[in-house]
Amino acid sequence: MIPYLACVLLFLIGLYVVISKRNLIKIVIGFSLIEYAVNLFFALVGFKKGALAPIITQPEQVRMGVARNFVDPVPQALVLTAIVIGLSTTALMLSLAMRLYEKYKTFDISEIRRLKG
Amino acid sequence: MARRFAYFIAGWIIWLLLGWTLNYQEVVAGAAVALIAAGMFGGYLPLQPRKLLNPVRWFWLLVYIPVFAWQCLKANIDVALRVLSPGLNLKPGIVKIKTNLKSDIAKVFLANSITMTPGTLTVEIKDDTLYIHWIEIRSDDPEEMAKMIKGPFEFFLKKIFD
Amino acid sequence: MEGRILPLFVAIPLAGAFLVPLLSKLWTRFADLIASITSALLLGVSVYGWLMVNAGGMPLHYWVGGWRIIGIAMWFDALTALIVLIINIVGFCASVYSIRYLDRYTGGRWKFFTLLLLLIAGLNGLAISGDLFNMFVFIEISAIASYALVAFGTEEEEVEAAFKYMVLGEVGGAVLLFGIALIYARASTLNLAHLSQVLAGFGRTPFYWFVIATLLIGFAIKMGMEPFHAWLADAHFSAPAPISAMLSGVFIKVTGVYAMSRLMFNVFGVSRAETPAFFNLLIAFGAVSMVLGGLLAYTQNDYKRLLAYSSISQIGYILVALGIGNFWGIAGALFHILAHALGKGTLFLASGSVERQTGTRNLEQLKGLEKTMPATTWSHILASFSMAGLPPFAGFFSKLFIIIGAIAARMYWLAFLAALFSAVTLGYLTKVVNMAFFVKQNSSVTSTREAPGLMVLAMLVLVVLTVAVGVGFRGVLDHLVGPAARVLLNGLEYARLVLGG
Amino acid sequence: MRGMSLIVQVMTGLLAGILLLYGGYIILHGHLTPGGGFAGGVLVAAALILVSLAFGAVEQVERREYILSSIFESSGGLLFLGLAVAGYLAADYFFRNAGLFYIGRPLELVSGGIIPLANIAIGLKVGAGLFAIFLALGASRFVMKE
Repeated sequence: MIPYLACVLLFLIGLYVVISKRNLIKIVIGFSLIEYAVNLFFALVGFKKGALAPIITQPEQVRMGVARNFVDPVPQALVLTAIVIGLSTTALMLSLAMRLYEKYKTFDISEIRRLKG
Repeated sequence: MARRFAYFIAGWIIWLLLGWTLNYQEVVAGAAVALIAAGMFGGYLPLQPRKLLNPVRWFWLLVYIPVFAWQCLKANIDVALRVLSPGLNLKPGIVKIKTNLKSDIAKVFLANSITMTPGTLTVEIKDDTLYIHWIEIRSDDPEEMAKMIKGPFEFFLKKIFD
Repeated sequence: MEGRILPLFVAIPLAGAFLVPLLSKLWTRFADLIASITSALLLGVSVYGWLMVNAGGMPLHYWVGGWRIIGIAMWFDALTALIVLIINIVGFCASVYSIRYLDRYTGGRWKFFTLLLLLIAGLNGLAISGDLFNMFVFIEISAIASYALVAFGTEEEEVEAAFKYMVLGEVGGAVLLFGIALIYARASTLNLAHLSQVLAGFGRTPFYWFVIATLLIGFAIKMGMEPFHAWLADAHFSAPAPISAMLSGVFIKVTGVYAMSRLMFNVFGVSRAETPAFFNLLIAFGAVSMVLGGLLAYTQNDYKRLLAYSSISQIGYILVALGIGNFWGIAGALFHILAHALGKGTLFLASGSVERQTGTRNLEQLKGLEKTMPATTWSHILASFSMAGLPPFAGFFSKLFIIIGAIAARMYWLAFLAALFSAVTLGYLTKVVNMAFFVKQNSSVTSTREAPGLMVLAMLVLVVLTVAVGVGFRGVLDHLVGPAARVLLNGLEYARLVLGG
Repeated sequence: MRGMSLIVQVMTGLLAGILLLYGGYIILHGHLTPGGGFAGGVLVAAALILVSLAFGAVEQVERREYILSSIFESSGGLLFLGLAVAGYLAADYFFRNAGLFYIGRPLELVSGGIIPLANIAIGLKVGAGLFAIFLALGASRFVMKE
């Protein structure tokens, strides 16, 4: 139970950073925290106590179709996809932050207020 | 061209060591990937390939490893004593020393050896001058300082690379 | 097998998106050509799919890789047909429109079309996906493409709006992923049909409601529902006009409303009789969005910002109609999705034409465009009538159905509110007509020429469809919207069709 | 001097190719060991980024590299899509694997049908794409400023 709660805590920390910080880069970092929290949670979902990593190392395992005591590999595959998505969003966010810096010469979001409402 | 060829051979060997098999598929794939790697980055190899063929240099490299390990151990104990002893017997600062190594890679290996021994850290190399951050500057004489910091490294590196 | 066409919905736009950067190195105009051809092909495929579903009466299904239930499922029923048609009509018009519209920007043509095709690919993939995680992936693909497109002009405001939009949208995406993880933790399956059977076995536990709440927050952010509307106005306002049309007409409805209702109705099996709380929640938030969006739109003086707030208001209509929950309500919601995509698409394209020809979109500076830009003007006016719910346009029938549904469910105040805000919509849209298109004093900017032919063509296609949907509403109701509404009403019937077929 | 200090340059010259080789190893063994197209592609991109950071580049070279990497990225995507469509044309199934390509024996390098090919496509796309992101962000400009 504690690992799950830790994920939720990490999520909330990230949300706090995104909401309260004024620096664009810190917002991106906060967003990364949120993403890690969700990914970690998803990876934990597939965990089984005492199970092995789902990798086949011997040809015999394939031939005999031995169902070893593996952890669920599906969440790991999904988390990998989610990480790739997270990577691209982080890259895009950072490039937007850099563009904003070039335009306004500051990372402070309270000075970047061309848009109201 | 020679550099790329040397890089190709080295890359191929590394591939085979990684896979730890001599299956023909692995050998062919390794050759292909090593060819790409050598084609793209082999030109940056900072070594003269013919120096690689000299067995004397390899012998000195083998000797260098225990020497370096011994120096490293001594420096470790020295720093550990500083940490454990009460009071701060430190006198940190950046010093400038000269080296008579010629090739770039020798200079870089000297710099890295100095960095990896605790207590000293190479900040920058400019031509034949090394800038080093030292935990306790024990001398004022440049010659003596250089001798203390470089220890036996320079002698061996000259044999290996120059 | 009959589902053969389904992968094409993703494969065609993706192939286009990858070909554009390659071929536009040879000739920059290849980008325009590829985008138009792929979106036209997609439109053809979606019409074909709709005809097949309509003729056979049976949904199409497809298993990627042939791995049956453990693989990725694709699913094409009447609801999907409606959504896919909307996506591809607006997508086609947007890509044709963009060809001349992009003259405003220096370079980057291929980037724009790559991103537009990716956006279309993501939306199409989401519409046909029968797999929970795949839905998430396609939502994110389209979302990332839309963030980049909002920032396409790289002016201060555009980048800022994109950043704001991106932070909110990605938090929404993370919440959605969290909800999916929760579902997977309990059900250990991702196939929507299988999932609905497993979830039906659990009953209405607190866990069930917790997952629904989590997913609802995610979708609410994606669709710009009232408490989370902050990004929507800025993003729609800053994006290039065809992208505003895609975002407002398609994106928020597909990633928000469609994905939510597919999950809620067909997987979680909500229904008015069993879980009224959910429907009342939709009505509450929808009504707030409707009222606030409409009132905020009234106060705007910028052409596109006004339309953006209007979108929030119309999303409110759709949510209210879904919340009513009987056949007329849901049919009204789906009809309104169609009408709004066509109408608001036209309005945004018209705003783009005005901006391109005059260089401004401040309504107080514009005057007398009616003389020189008749096609744009009349597209705008007809689309406004449709949005405001005047007969015989598409918007009239959607609002009529919503009001019928509200009366049938004995929610008279809701019927009254919907009728009232039709009038408000008419108010702010005629304000635009008065200020921009007809002669008035104290303003200077006007245009000397009509927008280029391809841009006018894109607008006219949408306008003609608006009128056609309104005039032929019986046919649309019987063959397109009605079956789609029944898919949602039948709820868990979905699982039986997928797994039995 | 263009780029970073001598220490970084020499070590990069030694290691960049090996990094690329290791990326290739991960990509090609994606169906046998953990890792695959994405992880290996990241390593490939890391090698490219390392070289371009250490040695610096002039604007023109960067532009050429950017165009090249965008071409490679698109072709990686097209290759992946082509694999999917090959299955579609041959056996009616998108991403059909069985019976289309040589399946091979388990745990050999040439096995797994389209999966190694798909890994190569992904590796190409990710490697080129990440390098293009790096160039587009203009990170090397900051190093060159002094």
